[in-house]
Amino acid sequence: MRQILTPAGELLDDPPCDIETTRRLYWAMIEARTYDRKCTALQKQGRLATYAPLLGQEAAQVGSAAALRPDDWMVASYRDAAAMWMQGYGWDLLILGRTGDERGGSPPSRINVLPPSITVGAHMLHAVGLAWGERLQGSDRIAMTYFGDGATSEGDFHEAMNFAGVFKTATVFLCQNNGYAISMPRRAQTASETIAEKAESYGMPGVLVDGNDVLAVFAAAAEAVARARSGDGPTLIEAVTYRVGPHTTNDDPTRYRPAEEESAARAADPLERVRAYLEASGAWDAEWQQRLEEKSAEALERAVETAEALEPFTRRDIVAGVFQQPSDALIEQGERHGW
Amino acid sequence: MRQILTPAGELLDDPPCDIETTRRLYWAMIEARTYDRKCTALQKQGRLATYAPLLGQEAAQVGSAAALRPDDWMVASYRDAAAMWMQGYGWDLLILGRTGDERGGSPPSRINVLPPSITVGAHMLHAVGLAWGERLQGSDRIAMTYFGDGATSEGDFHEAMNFAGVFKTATVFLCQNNGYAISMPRRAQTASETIAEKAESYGMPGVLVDGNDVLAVFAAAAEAVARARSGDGPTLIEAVTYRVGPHTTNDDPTRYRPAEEESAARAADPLERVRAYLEASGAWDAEWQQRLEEKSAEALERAVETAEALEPFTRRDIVAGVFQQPSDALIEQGERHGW
Amino acid sequence: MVMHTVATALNEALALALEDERVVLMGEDVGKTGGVFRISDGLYERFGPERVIDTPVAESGIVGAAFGMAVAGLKPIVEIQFMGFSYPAYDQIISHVSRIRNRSRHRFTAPMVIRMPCGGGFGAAEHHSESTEAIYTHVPGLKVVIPSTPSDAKGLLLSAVDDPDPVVFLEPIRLYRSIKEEVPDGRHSVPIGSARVERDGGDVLLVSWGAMTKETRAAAERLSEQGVDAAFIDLRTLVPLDVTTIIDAAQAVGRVVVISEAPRTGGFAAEISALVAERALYSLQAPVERVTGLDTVFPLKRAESEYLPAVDDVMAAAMRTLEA
Amino acid sequence: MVMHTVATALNEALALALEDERVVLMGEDVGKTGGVFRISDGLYERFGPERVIDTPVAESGIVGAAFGMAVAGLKPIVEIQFMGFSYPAYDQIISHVSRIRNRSRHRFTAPMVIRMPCGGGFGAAEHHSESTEAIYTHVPGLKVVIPSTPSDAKGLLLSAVDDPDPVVFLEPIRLYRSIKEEVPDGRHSVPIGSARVERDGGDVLLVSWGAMTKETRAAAERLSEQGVDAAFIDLRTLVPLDVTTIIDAAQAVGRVVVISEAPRTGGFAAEISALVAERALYSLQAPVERVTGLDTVFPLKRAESEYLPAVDDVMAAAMRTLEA
Ligand SMILES: Cc1ncc(C[n+]2csc(CCOP(=O)(O)OP(=O)(O)O)c2C)c(N)n1
Ligand SMILES: Cc1ncc(C[n+]2csc(CCOP(=O)(O)OP(=O)(O)O)c2C)c(N)n1
Ligand SMILES: [Mg+2]
Ligand SMILES: [Mg+2]
Repeated sequence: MRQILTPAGELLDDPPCDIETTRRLYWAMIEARTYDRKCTALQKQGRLATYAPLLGQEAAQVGSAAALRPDDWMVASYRDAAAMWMQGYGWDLLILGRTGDERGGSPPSRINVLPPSITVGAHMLHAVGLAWGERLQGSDRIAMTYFGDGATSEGDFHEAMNFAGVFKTATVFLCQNNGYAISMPRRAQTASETIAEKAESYGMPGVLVDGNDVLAVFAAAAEAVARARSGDGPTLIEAVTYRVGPHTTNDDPTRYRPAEEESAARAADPLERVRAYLEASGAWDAEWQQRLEEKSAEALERAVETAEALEPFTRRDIVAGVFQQPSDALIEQGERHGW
Repeated sequence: MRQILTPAGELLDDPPCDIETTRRLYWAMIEARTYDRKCTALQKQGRLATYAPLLGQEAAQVGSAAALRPDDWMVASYRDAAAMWMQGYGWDLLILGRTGDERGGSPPSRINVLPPSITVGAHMLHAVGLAWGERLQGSDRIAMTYFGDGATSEGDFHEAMNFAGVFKTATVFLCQNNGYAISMPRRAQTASETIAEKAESYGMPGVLVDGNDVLAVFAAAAEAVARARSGDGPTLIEAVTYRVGPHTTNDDPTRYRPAEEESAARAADPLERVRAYLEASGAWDAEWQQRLEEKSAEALERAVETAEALEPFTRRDIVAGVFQQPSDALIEQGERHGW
Repeated sequence: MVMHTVATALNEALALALEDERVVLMGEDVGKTGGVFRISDGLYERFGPERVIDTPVAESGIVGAAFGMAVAGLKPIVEIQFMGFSYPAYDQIISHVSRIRNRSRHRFTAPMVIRMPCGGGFGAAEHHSESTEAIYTHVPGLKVVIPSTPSDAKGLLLSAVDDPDPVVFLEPIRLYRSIKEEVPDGRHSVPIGSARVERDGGDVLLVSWGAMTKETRAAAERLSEQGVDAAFIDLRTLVPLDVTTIIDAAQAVGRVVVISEAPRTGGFAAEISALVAERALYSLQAPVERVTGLDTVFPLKRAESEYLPAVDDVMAAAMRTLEA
Repeated sequence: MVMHTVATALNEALALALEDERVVLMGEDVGKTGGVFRISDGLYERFGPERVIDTPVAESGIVGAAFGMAVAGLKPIVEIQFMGFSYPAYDQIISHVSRIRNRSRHRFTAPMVIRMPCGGGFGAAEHHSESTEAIYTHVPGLKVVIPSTPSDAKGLLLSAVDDPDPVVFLEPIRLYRSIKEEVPDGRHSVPIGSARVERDGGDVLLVSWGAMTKETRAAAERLSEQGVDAAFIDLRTLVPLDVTTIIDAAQAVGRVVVISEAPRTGGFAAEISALVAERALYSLQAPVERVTGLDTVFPLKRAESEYLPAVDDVMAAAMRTLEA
């Protein structure tokens, strides 16, 4: 398993980026955590629909997304807000989506990030087609797709990996193995040792990386992205991390996992590791930390305001989303108050 | 690639069975070829619906099925008549099915062979469930499933292999890699070197075997069956063979493959290899060959007669197949002549 | 008789069913957690991991493997976590589960129950609020059942498990915990294929199923307050359909409203509307009214009430039939 | 104008469509062999393997990857080898292809055509004779088109490729080579959403689509020999439905027969029957008749004529409406 920073923040290998970049990654992880805390709180207040916390997965998401070019495609899932935000999808839209509003799925036109996939499995194929479609149009945009350990059990994972291998699409498959698919531990999902090794079946490289080490994830992703962009085809990255929170705000993990496991994971905090490294490098102090936290808190506060200020989503809006030009029958449905 | 008999019929390794058994395997291969010729001829005469020839795959089917116990489950596909017949599914029923008659799907109650699967991919899961169901009922029956190289591209292959690996079901996955999925050559289907190696992703052994070598196939299958029966879980066997005929009687292979490839494969006849070995062992002569051919021809003749003698399949029969007890509405549909 | 919600009635039915050794329950998170709706709560502890099986996230795999088990002689009960996640298993259901009996002329059969929580109205994420019963009712070889009361939930689930044919068993999420009633103890069973006449009435006939029975019932009550005597049939089984009960009532009343949560075009409400007009034409005093969801994706939390038919919609449709 | 069968008309339409660089054609065996029905014959040679793509056997993969291509700005035309093999792709179609526009409020769209040969009557193996249009017509966000003549095949396919929304394009196998007619040259297009009134008539209205137009046409001719003046509408597009044309004709004629090859329960014929009775009740002189396939699996070769509605069945139904 590739690692650059030990859990104590010691460097094991050459870092893939300079200290200034590492500071930016650290800031992004703080934003991510602030978002996660905010959403968990809003959900408790009934202001969000069900929420799937990303707590503990900040390094995996921030480190990998940092390897992308701004115009690259990202196809991620319900737990990947930090990765999407890295690629330009605003917190306000992410929160808007979580309030239960379709308009949260509509990023500005320069942002090539699909709305988060709620189905498990299907979206990996979309990243194959996106990269393929870009190539056929002469572009060198690549597509990165995020999915969990559980998603690798779906048939669509297989078809996506196989198509990517056969057609050598510029797709990076980023699996966050966070230990669980809801209640199913990784060991019970598949009999292979690792998920990374499944890449071989598709003639592509598989990389196992410490998903709580933002530098290792960044390094692995940067290599995979470069490979894809240069036409050498897809890569599967397994970032081993842990879902510190519940599956969603509806879930009760005490039903299926020992509390010690959770507290051990909490102790191995991916943020703390970077902080320690930055501090040892003379690039961290408590004041800066406080400024980052305040800035993030403010940013999130504004995002919530923006999301909640939106006018109601009406029946007419519902009807208007189905086709480019709704049929007469459909317009009629939108305009009637009741049948 | 495991091989016991060279294409010239020389022994490379200890044979898995005695000469008498080998003679029986040879006889079965002749039956299979006779069936195949008969069906191709009947189809030309318009007496069968579309037919998918098994020519060239006799060793793969006969050798593998020979490893089963008579009560084991078999879940095979449209090209696997020889395997099914080995497991007790009569030629008459196989032909009846090919005439386009549902009654061909109904073997006698002691025969645990499902009617041939026409969909590509789905049926492998059935073999997982059958083996699992047997175990839960305390039985040591295993399930062997037959599928092609092309079928490994389907998501259901992945889900079947993954379930088998996780739940350690007594399932033998027998892939006949005959080089093509209709017009798609094996290389274009997946970027892995072999199909056998895909087994690793599921924590099960994968075995690569010369599918035109009936002894090697028998040996590999017997080991996999023993492993499954003893509770050690599933195995994937890739039997490398060649589809000498067209995909089906509707297909024209000259559109997608060189004639030389076909003639080379014809020369490497799986029957000839066993014949030469038996002859060298003093267990073959021309007279015996002739008797086998006559016997097989007669058996097939009788099977055709039986199949064609059946009374017509009526509207009432169609309706009667849907549920154990058809609803009143359904019975009414069956009894009306026209609406 | 004990007081039950639909959820606890289903839990009890599952426990009773599992007393038969041939029954297994399988699906995503049905075991240790007792299912995301806790319908199988306690069953893993009671019947063990071999009988109450947590599976990987692979719907086609779950249904396909359960199919094999059924052919081998078991009676699997499969839980698909939400109806919207049944689509990856659609091929297994339509191509194999529903057809093996016909394909083998009764030699092999797949008696199994495929449970799916369905319907919207609880503020869920996309795909969690589906009412696509029409893609199952059109498949020959499948029975489709959708209880709306605790008693029916228990009785129909037990009948489904006993049925020799595969049953798609739809569980309206909105009703899991919203009604309580006394439910007969033990192996109480409700026959598949019979509709339940919840209310007689001579002015207008309301026909619905699933979660929409709630709005329908409320509409019937409010109509009655306004002096309109509404009959109300809860279909309970969609296939095989209790045609006689529906048509007899339609002929007697002459005015019919069909209420369904699914999108309008090609929904099962179309089948009911068509049947009524084909078989009761000469009794009809007014066109059949369909009160349905929109021909749109089911909206997210903020706007779902804009999609779902409301009590007022049902009442307005009933009034239209009376004014026609 | 050149004489074309449906098959050659489709081939020409594909060639014309591929002149736009954004169009790709993909599917199992569509390239080197030109497809199992040879609909894409010669296109691989002409446009090359990057634009006419032979894929592995993986329907969900094909549709899912094509979806990504469409979002990236291409206009993929997907061939599913037979409609019965579209089910493994059903989740991609219903959960993603049909919904991305709504999910992203028009920011991302998936303009693509999913071609599927459909219907029975040519002695095929199981799964090769499906008429499950109802599982697509019920899905918001999909258009569903089914031409039955060479001209319509060409014109509708070109319209489908130009359409900004995903189109399920059904090709009745039985008609691929059974009719020839003159087809306009070049970029001839037929609008999606308009039915074709093939025949006017005042006694009874026949409504059908796909392969059943053949039996319907024959029935209309034979009825006319018997002095019955039958109107005949070929729907051509099922979604969005040309309600006005159907209802106007139904109101004018007062007697309606709907003919469809699909199983009866919940088929698209139910939607037509329901609509007609709901919107034209006061004009109806007789109950709407549905002439459909059985609620059974489509039978194999030996018995398929026992399943398929025949000319006589259509005529008998027409006569019943006249005698009512
Ligand atoms: C097709 C499908 N099946 C089931 C679900 C329900 N579900 C939502 S998340 C989840 C577990 C996914 O686990 P994993 O892929 O490891 O991602 P994680 O939630 O751990 O991030 C399941 C089963 C779904 N959303 N889609
Ligand atoms: C789900 C599905 N998709 C497509 C088809 C059409 N089809 C029939 S056979 C075949 C190729 C299968 O190739 P392979 O698995 O290698 O088996 P082989 O025919 O070579 O024995 C295809 C695409 C099908 N029957 N089922
Ligand atoms: Mg996970
Ligand atoms: Mg093959």
